[in-house]
Amino acid sequence: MNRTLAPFERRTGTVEAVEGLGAYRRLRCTDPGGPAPRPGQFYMVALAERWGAGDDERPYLPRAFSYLRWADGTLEFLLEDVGPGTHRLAEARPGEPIHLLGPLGAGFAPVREDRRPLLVGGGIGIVPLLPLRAEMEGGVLLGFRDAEHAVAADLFDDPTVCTDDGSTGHHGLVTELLDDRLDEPVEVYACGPPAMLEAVRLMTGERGVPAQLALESGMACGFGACFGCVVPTRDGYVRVCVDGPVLEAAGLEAVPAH
Amino acid sequence: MNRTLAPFERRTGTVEAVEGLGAYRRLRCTDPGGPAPRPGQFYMVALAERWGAGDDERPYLPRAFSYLRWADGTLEFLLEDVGPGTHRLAEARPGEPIHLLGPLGAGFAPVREDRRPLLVGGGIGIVPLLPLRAEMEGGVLLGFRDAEHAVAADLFDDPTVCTDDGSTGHHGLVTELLDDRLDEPVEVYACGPPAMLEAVRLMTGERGVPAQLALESGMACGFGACFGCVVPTRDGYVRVCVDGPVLEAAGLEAVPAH
Amino acid sequence: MTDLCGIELEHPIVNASGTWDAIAALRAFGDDVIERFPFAAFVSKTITLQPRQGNPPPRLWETAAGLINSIGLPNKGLAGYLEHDLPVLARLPVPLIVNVMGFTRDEVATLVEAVAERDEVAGLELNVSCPNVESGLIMGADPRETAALVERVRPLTAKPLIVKLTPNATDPPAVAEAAQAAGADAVSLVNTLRGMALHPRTGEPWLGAGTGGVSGPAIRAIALAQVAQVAERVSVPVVGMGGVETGAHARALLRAGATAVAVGTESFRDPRAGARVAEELGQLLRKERVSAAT
Amino acid sequence: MTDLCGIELEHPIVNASGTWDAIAALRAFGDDVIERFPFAAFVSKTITLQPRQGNPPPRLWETAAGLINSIGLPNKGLAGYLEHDLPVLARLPVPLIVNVMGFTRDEVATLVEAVAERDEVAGLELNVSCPNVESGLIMGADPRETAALVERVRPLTAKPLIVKLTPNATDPPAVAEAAQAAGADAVSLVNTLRGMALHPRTGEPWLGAGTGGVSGPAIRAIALAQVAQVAERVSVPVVGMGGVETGAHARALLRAGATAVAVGTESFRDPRAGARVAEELGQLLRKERVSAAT
Ligand SMILES: Cc1cc2nc3c(=O)[nH]c(=O)nc-3n(C[C@H](O)[C@H](O)[C@H](O)COP(=O)(O)OP(=O)(O)OC[C@H]3O[C@@H](n4cnc5c(N)ncnc54)[C@H](O)[C@@H]3O)c2cc1C
Ligand SMILES: Cc1cc2nc3c(=O)[nH]c(=O)nc-3n(C[C@H](O)[C@H](O)[C@H](O)COP(=O)(O)OP(=O)(O)OC[C@H]3O[C@@H](n4cnc5c(N)ncnc54)[C@H](O)[C@@H]3O)c2cc1C
Ligand SMILES: Cc1cc2nc3c(=O)[nH]c(=O)nc-3n(C[C@H](O)[C@H](O)[C@H](O)COP(=O)(O)O)c2cc1C
Ligand SMILES: Cc1cc2nc3c(=O)[nH]c(=O)nc-3n(C[C@H](O)[C@H](O)[C@H](O)COP(=O)(O)O)c2cc1C
Ligand code: FES
Ligand code: FES
Repeated sequence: MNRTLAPFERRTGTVEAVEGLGAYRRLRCTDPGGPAPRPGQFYMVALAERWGAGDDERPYLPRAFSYLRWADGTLEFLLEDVGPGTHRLAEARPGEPIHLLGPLGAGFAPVREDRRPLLVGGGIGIVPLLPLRAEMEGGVLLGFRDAEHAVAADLFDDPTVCTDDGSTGHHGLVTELLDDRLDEPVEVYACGPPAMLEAVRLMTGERGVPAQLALESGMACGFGACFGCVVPTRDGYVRVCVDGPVLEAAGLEAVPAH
Repeated sequence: MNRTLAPFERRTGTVEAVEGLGAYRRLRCTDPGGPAPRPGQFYMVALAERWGAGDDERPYLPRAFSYLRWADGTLEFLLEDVGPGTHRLAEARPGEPIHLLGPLGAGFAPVREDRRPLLVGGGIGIVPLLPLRAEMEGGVLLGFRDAEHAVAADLFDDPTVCTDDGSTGHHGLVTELLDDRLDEPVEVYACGPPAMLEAVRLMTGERGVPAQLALESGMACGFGACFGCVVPTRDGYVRVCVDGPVLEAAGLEAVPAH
Repeated sequence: MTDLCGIELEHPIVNASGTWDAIAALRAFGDDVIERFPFAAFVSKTITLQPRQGNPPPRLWETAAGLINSIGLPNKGLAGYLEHDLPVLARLPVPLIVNVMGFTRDEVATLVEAVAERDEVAGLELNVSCPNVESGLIMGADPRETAALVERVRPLTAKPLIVKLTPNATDPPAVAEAAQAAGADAVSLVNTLRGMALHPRTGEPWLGAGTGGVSGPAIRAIALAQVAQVAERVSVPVVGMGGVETGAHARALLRAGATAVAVGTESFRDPRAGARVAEELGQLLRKERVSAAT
Repeated sequence: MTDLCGIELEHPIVNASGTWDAIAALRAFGDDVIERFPFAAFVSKTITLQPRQGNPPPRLWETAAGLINSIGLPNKGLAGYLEHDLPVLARLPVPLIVNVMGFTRDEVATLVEAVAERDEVAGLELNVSCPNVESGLIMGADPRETAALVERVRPLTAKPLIVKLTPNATDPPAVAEAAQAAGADAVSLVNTLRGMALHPRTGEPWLGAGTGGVSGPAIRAIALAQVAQVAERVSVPVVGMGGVETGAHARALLRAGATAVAVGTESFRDPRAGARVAEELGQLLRKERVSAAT
């Protein structure tokens, strides 16, 4: 089963630590009474105080984050500071109350018969792959902008790493590494920026390789209430927060750029 | 002259310290390039970061504060936490950038011929009396809710203090102490809650004693732009921020409760 | 107990249409949703005669203290709703109010008739914030249009009809009066205010549909003014909404003349916001009664 | 250089009427106000035929990311303005646009005629956000009312006439079209949105006037949508305003079709906000030109 039900309650944990990890920030907080999530699930997160008053008086709504680690009573997130919400979280101080809703959505499905899992991550998209890796043996291909971002690869044991600028690991895109592996009997588990996921969708489609993509989408609620997070699939729009975030590549019309 | 012109610029100082003083908080900050204010003048103050996201997503506008002390390059304010703006300021951390506009408004006028100044303050309204006291000899009557608030009286040397609950000093209202002094040739300089100032206005009016009242009013701009801070006078509404905050009691129709 | 034009409510707090999907919530949270349902009534998202996919994404934009959405009323259509959703919603422990919208009066009539005859349905809310494709006028912005619509559907059911007003109108109180005169049992307001945002990089409209509707704290003061003005002019109950986050905000709408209060966007920040607001409101009202008594 | 229907502006940023009092600023800041004037034109606060005291206080309420005001157009009246204010405002280094409002068409005509004949005046802005005491209709909410007003005053002056639209209307683009057809040289929008707040303790309306107008970031997305819709429908220049705090916000309004942008409430937080916004806007436009060239 790839979906743990969330407690029907926005609960309040406490920030324990926020540290840098290369270009990213790692936030650890308590998760009082939260159940064990399944790899690929996510949480809606907001700080309880001073959530707002950033650029353009934002953030207002909570933000969605995959979990990096979960151990009884403690959650870890990895953040990339791209706007007022992630910026506020990146600045959180130990002791601050933090709102948590989750685990939400449908995570990764077990690997298909006679196939080996191949985990493919790009940038901050590596996050859901870490708990997944703990559950299944298989190759790990990680792509980053540069060496500073690639520091996060150290979270995995022996991943194959590449960077856009060649400052560390292979010089090139992770999808190039993936291309060489698609003749093997693999099932791809991918998460990363839209352009990368779209490339993975097309490549695996052509080569008839099954792929599960963990998508991102602008979210307001995270539990199916707003219908705001939809992506186009072969049977119409589906809500990434309840029907995903992990979706079969074969079912998607496209991975939207937003 | 009771009005120092403000630099035509919202300038940004740095919070140096915020500490408790009885029930109040004292905030010290740098005032880069700010001129020496006149007693009774005020500043529009806002923290440069995270100004907002308190109760009802406020504060949004800057807040008006009399200055407690000014010494070349350094400003001190005394704050009572009554809402989101004063709450945020009371929590300010040393090193935080702080927006300052001022000094604004018209301060206290010199004492009239053949009269001795008598300073009368209630609660947080004692603030503008401290710099005034440094400029003129004369009695100081201060009223507070209780002993915890009355701690702020220590800022003055030998004031006469009273509290509503008698927990320190005389038991009663400061206006009762004032009543005993109105046969003397005094000129009253008063600042405090509306009810107190209204009482002072009526008492001094009956006894023909001149009184200058430092008023408060909800303000948006502080420099005459919004017409929001008006109080009724014998010649119509006047803007507390540019025609006041210090106004002759004799000219007022009433001291509004808001 | 609150009586909303014949619908009995445990407390005055309901959900705003389109901001809470009980069926999706069951998938995310399980049966706790039924055991601890946060609202005194459930108002379904707007349903239309034909199924709708809704607007192309992106559908959301966060603005200062608010949200702009261009969801575009995706829904299974009348038949799909009656067959798939209604049986599930019937499990909820609260009265069910079904929100419907049509692009012609006949469409609305068909919807009202088909929905009202179902026993699971306690009342209907007419979403009149869309253009009448025949007249081109926004039904809910024009008193005559609104009156004509309500007159058309009023005879079709004895169940409570709530007309949901749009704030994008010159004179909402006049529209409310027209709705009442035509037989509406209650009015609800405000719907979202027309808003827009541009892509931070390209400068093109951000929302797939170009413009959307603003909700949340940003519209609270505007909603309160419209609720007060409408409540002053009509005698039927008013359901007030717009930016409600706390019991104090709900209290203000009740003071302004509302009988019930709907919580919308705040539920996106806290799925049980409705229960919290109801709890806070109850405490406020108790405090007031005490201090009034003493 | 920006050409606003014949009025030459150093840059596209002006002040919103009623949010900047140059005469009071001179008292607070001295002659620096003239030497470093923050706007490309000065738009005066609305003047009426007779002097007005304005509304009883309190006149201000801070709301989520915004302000509600019920100032009530206090002003010295036409004669007082011409005698006392105009000579001082003539000292400003920028074009002067005088905003006028009347309760009848004749009143507006008298104001327009008397103001337009003064050489110090570069243009006029008609505030039509008030009821016509004859028809009872909000002049600026009704296309016919607006047209009739503009037709009445258009012949009285060759100087630019800017019609300031109210957002509290069903169809602002229709009002803008009517104003253009009747001879308006430009339109400006948005004015404040009707809003309300209650006293936190008593629960009575907080504002002395009961209701007021909402401005600031809370209305930014609503203003952008209305400016875009109006600009699409008229060919005359549009002055866009509503919640502008930064150059990026001004840029969005220009993209939406505005020729100039007015800064209002943000000036209360920073008296030189106009200059800052103009500076930020200039940098953005330069950056865009560079990246377009390469
Ligand atoms: C299921 C899921 C899992 C995720 N996991 C992670 C994770 O593990 N780590 C992580 O760092 N991130 C993760 N994200 C992404 C994260 O949610 C976003 O980066 C975050 O919401 C950005 O919020 P912000 O306020 O920082 O920036 P915003 O400015 O809100 O968002 C940045 C982007 O959103 C758009 N944008 C800009 N302004 C607005 C606006 N006003 N309204 C709406 N959109 C706007 C722009 O495209 C901008 O580039 C995940 C997202 C999803 C859906
Ligand atoms: C000239 C002058 C000098 C001053 N000097 C000092 C000083 O030295 N020290 C000091 O502590 N204070 C001083 N004040 C008062 C200070 O400005 C106010 O206490 C402050 O603005 C309150 O802001 P807030 O956000 O903390 O609370 P708010 O909630 O903004 O204000 C508290 C009061 O304002 C009203 N109110 C509540 N909500 C709102 C709302 N949404 N919008 C508008 N009003 C609301 C209520 O009556 C409430 O009791 C001075 C005021 C003036 C005008
Ligand atoms: C994402 C979203 C979807 C909505 N969908 C509907 C809808 O389907 N039908 C309807 O009548 N109102 C709809 N609304 C409007 C809300 O019911 C409500 O009128 C509005 O959001 C104001 O309340 P709030 O500020 O508490 O959100 C929607 C609002 C939002 C934010
Ligand atoms: C305190 C205040 C006073 C105003 N007075 C006037 C006025 O006299 N005439 C007018 O046409 N608009 C007046 N306005 C409206 C502004 O000109 C502007 O249209 C509105 O505030 C939106 O812009 P903003 O969000 O940048 O403030 C006033 C606005 C405020 C906040
Ligand atoms: S985020 Fe609201 S439905 Fe998916
Ligand atoms: S505070 Fe704006 S005029 Fe006084």
